[in-house]
Amino acid sequence: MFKKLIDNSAARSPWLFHINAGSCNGCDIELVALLTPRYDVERLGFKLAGTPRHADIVVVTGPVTAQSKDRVLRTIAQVPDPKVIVTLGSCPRSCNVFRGSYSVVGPLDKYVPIDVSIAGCTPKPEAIIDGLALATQILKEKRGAK
Amino acid sequence: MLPFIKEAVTGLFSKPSTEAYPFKPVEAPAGYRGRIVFHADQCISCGMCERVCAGGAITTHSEETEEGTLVTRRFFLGSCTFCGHCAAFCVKHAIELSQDYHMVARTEEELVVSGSYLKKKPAKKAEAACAAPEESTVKPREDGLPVNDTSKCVYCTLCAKKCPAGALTVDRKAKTWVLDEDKCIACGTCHDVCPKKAIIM
Amino acid sequence: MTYEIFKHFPVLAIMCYFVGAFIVTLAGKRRMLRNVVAGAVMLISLSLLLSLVVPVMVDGQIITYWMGNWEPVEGYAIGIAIEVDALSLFFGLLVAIAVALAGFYSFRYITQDDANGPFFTLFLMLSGGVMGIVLSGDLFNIYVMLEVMTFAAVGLTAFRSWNPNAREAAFKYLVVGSIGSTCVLLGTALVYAQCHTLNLAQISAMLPGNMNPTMVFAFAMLFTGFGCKSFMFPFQPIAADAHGAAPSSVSVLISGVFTKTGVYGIIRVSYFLFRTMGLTSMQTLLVFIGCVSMFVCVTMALNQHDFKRLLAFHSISQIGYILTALGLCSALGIAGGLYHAINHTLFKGLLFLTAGAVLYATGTTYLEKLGGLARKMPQTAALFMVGAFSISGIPPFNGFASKWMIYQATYEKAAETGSIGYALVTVVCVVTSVLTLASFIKVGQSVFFGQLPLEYENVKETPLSMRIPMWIMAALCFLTGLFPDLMVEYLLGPATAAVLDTARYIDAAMGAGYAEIVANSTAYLAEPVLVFAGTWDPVSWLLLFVIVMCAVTLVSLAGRRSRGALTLADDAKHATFFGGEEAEFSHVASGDLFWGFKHNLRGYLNFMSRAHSGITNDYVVWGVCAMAVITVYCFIFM
Amino acid sequence: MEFLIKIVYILIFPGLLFSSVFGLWLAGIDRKVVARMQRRVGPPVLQPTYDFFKLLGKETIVPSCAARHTFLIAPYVGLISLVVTALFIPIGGLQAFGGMADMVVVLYLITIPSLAMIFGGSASASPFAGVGVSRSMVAIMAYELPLILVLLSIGRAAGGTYVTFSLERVTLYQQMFGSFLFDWRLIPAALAMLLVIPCEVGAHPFDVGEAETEICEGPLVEYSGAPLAVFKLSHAIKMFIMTALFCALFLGGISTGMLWLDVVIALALCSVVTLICMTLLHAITARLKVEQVFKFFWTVVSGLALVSLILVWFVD
Repeated sequence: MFKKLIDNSAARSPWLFHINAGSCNGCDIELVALLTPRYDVERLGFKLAGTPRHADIVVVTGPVTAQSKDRVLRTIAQVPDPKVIVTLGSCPRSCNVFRGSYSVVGPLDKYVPIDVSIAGCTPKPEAIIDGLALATQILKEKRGAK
Repeated sequence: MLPFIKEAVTGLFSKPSTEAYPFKPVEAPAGYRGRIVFHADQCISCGMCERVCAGGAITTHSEETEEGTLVTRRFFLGSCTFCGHCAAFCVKHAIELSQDYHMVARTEEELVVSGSYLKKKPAKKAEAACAAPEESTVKPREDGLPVNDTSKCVYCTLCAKKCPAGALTVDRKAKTWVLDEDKCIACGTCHDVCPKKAIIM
Repeated sequence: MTYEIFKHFPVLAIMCYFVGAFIVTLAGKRRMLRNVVAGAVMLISLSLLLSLVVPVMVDGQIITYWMGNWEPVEGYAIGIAIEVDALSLFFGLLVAIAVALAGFYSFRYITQDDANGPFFTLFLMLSGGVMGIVLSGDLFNIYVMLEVMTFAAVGLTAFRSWNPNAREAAFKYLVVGSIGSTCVLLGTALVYAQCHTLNLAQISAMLPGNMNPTMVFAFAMLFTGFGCKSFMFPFQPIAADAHGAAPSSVSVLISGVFTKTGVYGIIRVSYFLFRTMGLTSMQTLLVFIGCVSMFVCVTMALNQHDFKRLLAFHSISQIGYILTALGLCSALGIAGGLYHAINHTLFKGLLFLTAGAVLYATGTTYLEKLGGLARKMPQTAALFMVGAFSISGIPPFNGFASKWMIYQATYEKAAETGSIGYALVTVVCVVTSVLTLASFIKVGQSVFFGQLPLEYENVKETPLSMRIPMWIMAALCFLTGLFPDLMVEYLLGPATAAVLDTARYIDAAMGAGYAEIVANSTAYLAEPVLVFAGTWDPVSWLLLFVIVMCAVTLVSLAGRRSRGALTLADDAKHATFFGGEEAEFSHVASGDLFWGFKHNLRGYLNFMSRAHSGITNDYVVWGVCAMAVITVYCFIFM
Repeated sequence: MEFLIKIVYILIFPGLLFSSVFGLWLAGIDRKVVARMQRRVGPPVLQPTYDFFKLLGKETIVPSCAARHTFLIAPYVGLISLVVTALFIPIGGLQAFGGMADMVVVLYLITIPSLAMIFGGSASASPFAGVGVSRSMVAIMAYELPLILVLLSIGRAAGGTYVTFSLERVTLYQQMFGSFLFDWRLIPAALAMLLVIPCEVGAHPFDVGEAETEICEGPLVEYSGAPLAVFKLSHAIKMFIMTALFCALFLGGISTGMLWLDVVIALALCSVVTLICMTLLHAITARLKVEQVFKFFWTVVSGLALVSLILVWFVD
């Protein structure tokens, strides 16, 4: 019963941690837009956490630049299990227009498996909500697998 | 302080301005550039889309079959900036950016839009080509002005559009390619932009 | 009398130390022998005093011992008396405990210093001097012991003579300490000129009510002198220097014991000899000095960068509490002050010993250099936390119980006198307590927590022989806080009664009825009955604590099974979250903590820092000014 | 029997179970109403409860350079002392452990949770935690001065010619002579107390120590899983305790004669006080800087409390 309670709660309270891996800030702003009264993801229990230790879902934006690579990987590693990695926008998925730049060492899936990718440049907030909902579902699956 | 308190209290008793999104679908506004829709049957394989794509999201894969070349055009949304250049440059309007924004995927494959079409071998033309193999070879003109190789030309009109002097007139329907030699400045733009390399200089 | 045998104990307790001091010298370089002798001396003295608890504290006897059997003749005390009432025994016990624990700690601690020989001689001289002061019934004897104590303390301060700071501190100490000694000597001489006796009991029978300008001056001198020994404001900078430079076990004595003799002297002077404590002006003076001492020193402590200097300022801050409480002249105030005195000895001793442990392990007490030691020295860190919680008055440790009594006393005094000033005193006490907490969080953050600097990677926990005295002190901190009822019944109650009941003290020395005949007034300065407006009952509180702790442990154990074992690996996952380079050392420096506080009070703090210039001349001027101000104040208001 | 009653007090009624449930509920309505004030829908009222249980199920990571035991024990110490504090505060006249030295005990006990957070954060060896520790401590220093002034004013007002430190007497006095909130001399003190509550709880605009966006939640930066859950629970219980303390100090005069009704009324009042001093402030203010917090409390708030103390002292 206790386990079920925890599982149910986990589905209702996914906390996000947002890493900017050299993004142009477009996706970052759209992510923050989710907290505005218009989209208000807090009603679904989402919350932007200040530190990876509190997070369930890691949202990565930006192609992984050479400078940010170590920090991104370190930070992702610091998120306690179970965790879901979400890429927001095209950059972390494929480096997008930054591909081939001397300073870009992405995409992210070279280093860690990506659970959910949200395409768009930048994605519409509704699409992000969709993506996060999918991430929550994966979170639930991961909990079950554990 | 007081105006803020007033604002807060009125906010408390007014209707929230939140969209009920996941429970109630929301349409993207007109002009939104979302998921790419590829009408493969209209594609003339000019390859313009691929060339203008900034993110390198479009790839083409061709496969020779008995009936002709099976061309598969692949749009990887994970690398797309949704700038709409490909659609704008597509003369056949084979590419369209829809208003569908639900581009969420667990795997890479879910983010790929692709379409294939069969480019038939030009059977009749081949006979004609057999009849006069030598004539079809177009040689460059000596004065440096462009020449059109009609066997390669698909009459996409790009050369006419790009010509800085307005020396070219191309008619898709009539399949004509006319050069106004007086206006031509022999800049070579048409040669450079021709997707089929049909213009020889 | 069945207690005949106990008569000899106090003098033996004092002599033990002095005899021990000389025997230890004979032991020379034989460390074992030296330790055995010193240990035996300290234990004998402690047990002698403990055996006096039953007759003095429980049965209310006052033990009088005339040296050489020179008993009073025709109402004049001509011999030297050792007189032990509950107050003396209270301080005596405190001294003996602190000396024993600091001594046992020193056995190992001092091995780092090459010069072993003179340490225990001086250490035992200091202890003997302090013991002599608190048990003595003779004013001049007190002066002599004060000098013995001061010079031993100066010697010990300069013990690490390779350290220029230590030599400088010893010099300052010597100079400013002489002001105090001079004042006491002058006061003693004047009193002798007036009363023709040096016996405390007889003076306190004759003097009160017969005040003349000479005696007012004598009082001001004695008060300043003992105040100097307790390092009250404005004598506090010396304490900071001396404590910072002396070996830690000596700092325990200087802070926990030496300053208490000053407090003891002030009690004897103002409650017994002159009985001036009944005057409102006198109460105001003492409370004012106490408040200023506690606030100034705690803010200075927040500014320090050295562990031991910080502790030194806290000593004076806590002395401020004690003086404030004693200045209230109510039973609850006196009890609270005395309670805080014993608590201060315990928790400050503990803190100095942990500082010593840190110094022993790392070779420095400079806050900016240290960090993260809790991983290497977990026990020391735990002990530090006990000490820090005690001094900050976190329940259920002892600091809370005594501070609670002090708040209660100050606020009751405010209600009694209708003066809002005393209510503000309560406020100052509470704020000081919070600032104390803040400065110990600073120490915790800079020394025991945070990142471990690379050079301390190989630091080891202190040896067991050093940890045992610390654990005993920690246990005492806990127990004295846990059983305030027993403390009040067996220690504080009798001591408070002794402070207020001078007539018994006089009679015990001079023969029954003497007080009634000679003294002008033997009325109590305040009702010697402790009245609590509420009761602080930590035992049931502890019960709660244990029960809830058990429940939480059970829950967390139950939860742990599902979570799996906690792994501890040195990988990215277990690194601290930080955006910078991986190996970057990023410890928040102690000076930068509490920036928000320092920024707002920068005017005051800068002024204070400049005032503590470190120049001996300045400090002497401060001392002399204090003496002048107190004298003038006494002349105006007495 | 008495022991059993004590156990019930500790574990169920004002103790662990009740204060957790009620605290989480308060935290929930706080979040909900803030959202509504900002014209959002807001999370469900049970959201803090969900968060709590979710965190229980998460992995607990102890950073490799942390002082392990302090890091893990600290949250529980904080929780325990909060539960114990709950027993000392009269809720609608019901005080589990009355007649003790309540006010000063409460004053000190409510600093322990913050202290636990400070030591726990400090033990995690994170530089963010270091900054958070510093800021939390400055916040404690800031609110302690006005808080003691408020308590002294109340103690004087309730004591008549005498003074008292007993919350029980404060409640009794109010039941006889009416609530202190309606005593004009104590209105500044009540205002000061309303400002002290958010600072003590660590709510906007005084949450300098746990600022998520600037210093990654300060002392909590390295916490995950169950210890974090306990800290979140402590935060919720603290809301309950501080508002209950306010109700006991200023609104203790409501007495219907029926204990259970009194308790219900007191709890309703707690919620109202939460709404006023935390939710409303949260909705309309932004976070202050740490030195601004300190300055604000030592000048404005302390000034208010001091005015009350002087009025209580000199005006009958």
